[in-house]
Amino acid sequence: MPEFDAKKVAEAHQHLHSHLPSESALRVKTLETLLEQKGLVNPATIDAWVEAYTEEIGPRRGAQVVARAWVDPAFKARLLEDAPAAIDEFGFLGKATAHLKVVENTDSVHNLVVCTLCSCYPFSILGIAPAWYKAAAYRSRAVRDPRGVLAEFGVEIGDEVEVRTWDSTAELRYLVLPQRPPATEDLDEEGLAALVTRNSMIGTDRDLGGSA
Amino acid sequence: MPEFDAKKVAEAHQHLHSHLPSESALRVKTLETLLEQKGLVNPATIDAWVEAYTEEIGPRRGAQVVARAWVDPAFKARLLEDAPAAIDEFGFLGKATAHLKVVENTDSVHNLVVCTLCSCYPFSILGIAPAWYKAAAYRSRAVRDPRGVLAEFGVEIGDEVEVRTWDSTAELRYLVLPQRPPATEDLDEEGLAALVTRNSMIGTDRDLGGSA
Amino acid sequence: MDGIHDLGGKQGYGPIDRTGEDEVFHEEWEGREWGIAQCARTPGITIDWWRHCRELILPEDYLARPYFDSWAQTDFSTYIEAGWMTYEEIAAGKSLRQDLDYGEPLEAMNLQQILDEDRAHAFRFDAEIDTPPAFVVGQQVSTQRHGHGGHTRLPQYARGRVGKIHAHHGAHVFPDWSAEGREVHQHLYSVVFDASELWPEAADRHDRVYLDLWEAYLLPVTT
Amino acid sequence: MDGIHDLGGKQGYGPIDRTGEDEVFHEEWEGREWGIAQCARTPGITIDWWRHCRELILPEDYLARPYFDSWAQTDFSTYIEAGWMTYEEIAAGKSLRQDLDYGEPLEAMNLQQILDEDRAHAFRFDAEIDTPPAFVVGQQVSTQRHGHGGHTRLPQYARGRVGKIHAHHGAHVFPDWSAEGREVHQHLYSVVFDASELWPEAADRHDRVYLDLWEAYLLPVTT
Repeated sequence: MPEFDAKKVAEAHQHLHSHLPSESALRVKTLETLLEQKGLVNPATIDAWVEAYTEEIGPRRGAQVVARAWVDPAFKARLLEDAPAAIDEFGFLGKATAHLKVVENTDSVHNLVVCTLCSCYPFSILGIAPAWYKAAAYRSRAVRDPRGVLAEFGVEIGDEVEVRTWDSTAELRYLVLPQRPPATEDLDEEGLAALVTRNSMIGTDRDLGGSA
Repeated sequence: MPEFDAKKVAEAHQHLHSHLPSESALRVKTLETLLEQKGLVNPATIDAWVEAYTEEIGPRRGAQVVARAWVDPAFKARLLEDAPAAIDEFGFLGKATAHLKVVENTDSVHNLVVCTLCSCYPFSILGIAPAWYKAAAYRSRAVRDPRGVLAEFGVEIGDEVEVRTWDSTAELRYLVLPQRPPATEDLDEEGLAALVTRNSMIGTDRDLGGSA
Repeated sequence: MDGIHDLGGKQGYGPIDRTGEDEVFHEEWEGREWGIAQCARTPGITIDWWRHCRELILPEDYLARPYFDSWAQTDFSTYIEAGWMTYEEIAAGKSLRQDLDYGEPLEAMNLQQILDEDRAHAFRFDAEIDTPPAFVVGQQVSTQRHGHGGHTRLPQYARGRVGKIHAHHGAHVFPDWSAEGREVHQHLYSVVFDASELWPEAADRHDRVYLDLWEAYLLPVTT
Repeated sequence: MDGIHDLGGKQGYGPIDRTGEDEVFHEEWEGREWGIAQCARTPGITIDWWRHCRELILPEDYLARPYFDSWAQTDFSTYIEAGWMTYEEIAAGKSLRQDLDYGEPLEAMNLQQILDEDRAHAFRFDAEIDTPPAFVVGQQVSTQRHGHGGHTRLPQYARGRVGKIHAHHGAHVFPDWSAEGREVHQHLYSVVFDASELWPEAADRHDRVYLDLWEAYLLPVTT
């Protein structure tokens, strides 16, 4: 059994820094090979996880939830009150969403989600996080310079709008509910879902292109 | 004239990260070549600076000062009162020593010098700083874990001894005055200077080997 | 720990690189590592211990190597720490001992099984505890000035600062201890801070930052 | 700035590597860079601006590359910023323009001249000012909680902490402004902090940390 010995782990990192091949692909290949030989992993199951998160589980799930909230006030109320139960109506409850919270954009509030300490993300509803979400530039700046970050994503936020950054420091995960774009009265739920971008549910996108 | 434009400098670092050769020797060669072609540096003068800091200016200077302080109480008093003037008695005043302060080890106090923010060092009296002094491990730990640092240097500090770490955050530079080892009564100033290690004047050495 | 991972508010990391942001995995090995992290048998570790092991990666590796590489590095370190792998095996690229029994052979799972499994990963970290919460919504609190020397979820930028309780989330597993193997539930709150409380350049900005903080990170403000 | 250079108290950097500690320069290029920094003509920069330019190096480069490499990188950035070098010239490895006049050709200096020159580098950074010092030796002070967003010499680990004035050193050039081109003298003090005030694990250690801090970094403690 592990003893949770941090000193031993720090030494392992130092050792591996010098003694593992520098190429990531080779390192991961070594890891998988060892795990398979020891009976600790079944490669076919890895295949299936990759397939699940490439084909099935991704931001289209979140987009469906957002579109439903736009057209169904009762669902929106449930979503804001108890997001895990609400997304479970779609069967989307899963990895890292048992403590999901939905935060709503309004004319006067814009929400932005980050994990400054690692890379927490609501997997079962948004899939794999984009690389920038997990990178130092975004993690360092989203709490300190959210307006600068948003500007880099092409989002200009007026002074009258309050920016709220949610730093995922516990097991709570945050999903931004973007505003329904104007002039979308004639779109059905599916049509609305198609307007919802992954970034709008993280908060690095704001005005969804419904009016075009 | 420069405008001290930090944004432009940050962009330069990003650009050079990708567009300069990764080998340090090549980079410095490029720098020297450009400077020489533009008339901004004379390579022979670089040679002379390297010679000065390899052959003439180094920790033997500091050791002479320490030995003098051990044998001459009046000099020691001047050194502790006004170190730049005192080292100037040897002609050692120079680069980064105009605001030198000397801090004295005693039976109950041990001093350790670091620069956590960059790599400040009293050049004209100790020469070029050792690589570890300028590295992240020493800079990060000397203020937080001085006893752990000292243990790695083979220096065990009793609980009764207070460790004082001096972080060189301004243009003041610090030189540790180590204790004169026991049983060195029959050594002259030159013999005593030979006992003084560079590390003892930074504070990563304490008990100088005089009794052997 | 005040490690390289504690990035909130740190400066100098430059613009955000959005290259390949619409690809799920940029290279095949990334998907393999992701999958390994989902389904490999592990030596009884907690999420907080795994996070701490990732925090302990050498800072230059943490910054310079690709994201999923840090997961592989973390996995290696946890298996080494537990004695399930050795440096010799990693260097050789193959298992050199068969004397440890990790249980029944693992059956291959198919896509539908994985979708069910993902559902089963909806772990809850909260529980009922007897202790009542020390703070109420709307109350002013200040954060501890010191972080825990090991794993902690009180980032440097939010230490020694005054905020307000925005919400109470019940009692959740306290990460500082969970990373040491002790599972103890403690009241968890969302705490909201004015940006101007956190950053020198935010004096005239009306933005706010919300963090989820455990009771042990918080102190009452006496006015 | 809260940059990668602000290393005091940061954790995870591992043991101290003393390789080659008795060599002055480990490789020839290190000596060349050292020499360049001593004698090359520079575009009217201050030591604080140069330090700030070094702080702005990408964090992964700052940590992973050899020490004197960071000096070369800093030099390049200052010459680029001043318009004395271009990216094209650096890529080409040669000067591509001769229209700028940097003054008389530089004569070669010999060893004795360098020893005299080193003596001439004993720069003083203090001056008499009219304002009397705000603090006296022995007085309790607390440090500002925020650092300057640009260059500053108040490290993160000593912000928002209570210490005591150990010594007054007169008025020295204030680095936060010097790095922006403004030379203003301000009272400078050595301030001593109990280790337990700075570090969670130092509660029962009687060690102390001394920092040299300018008056703008300090606040009186009202008891």
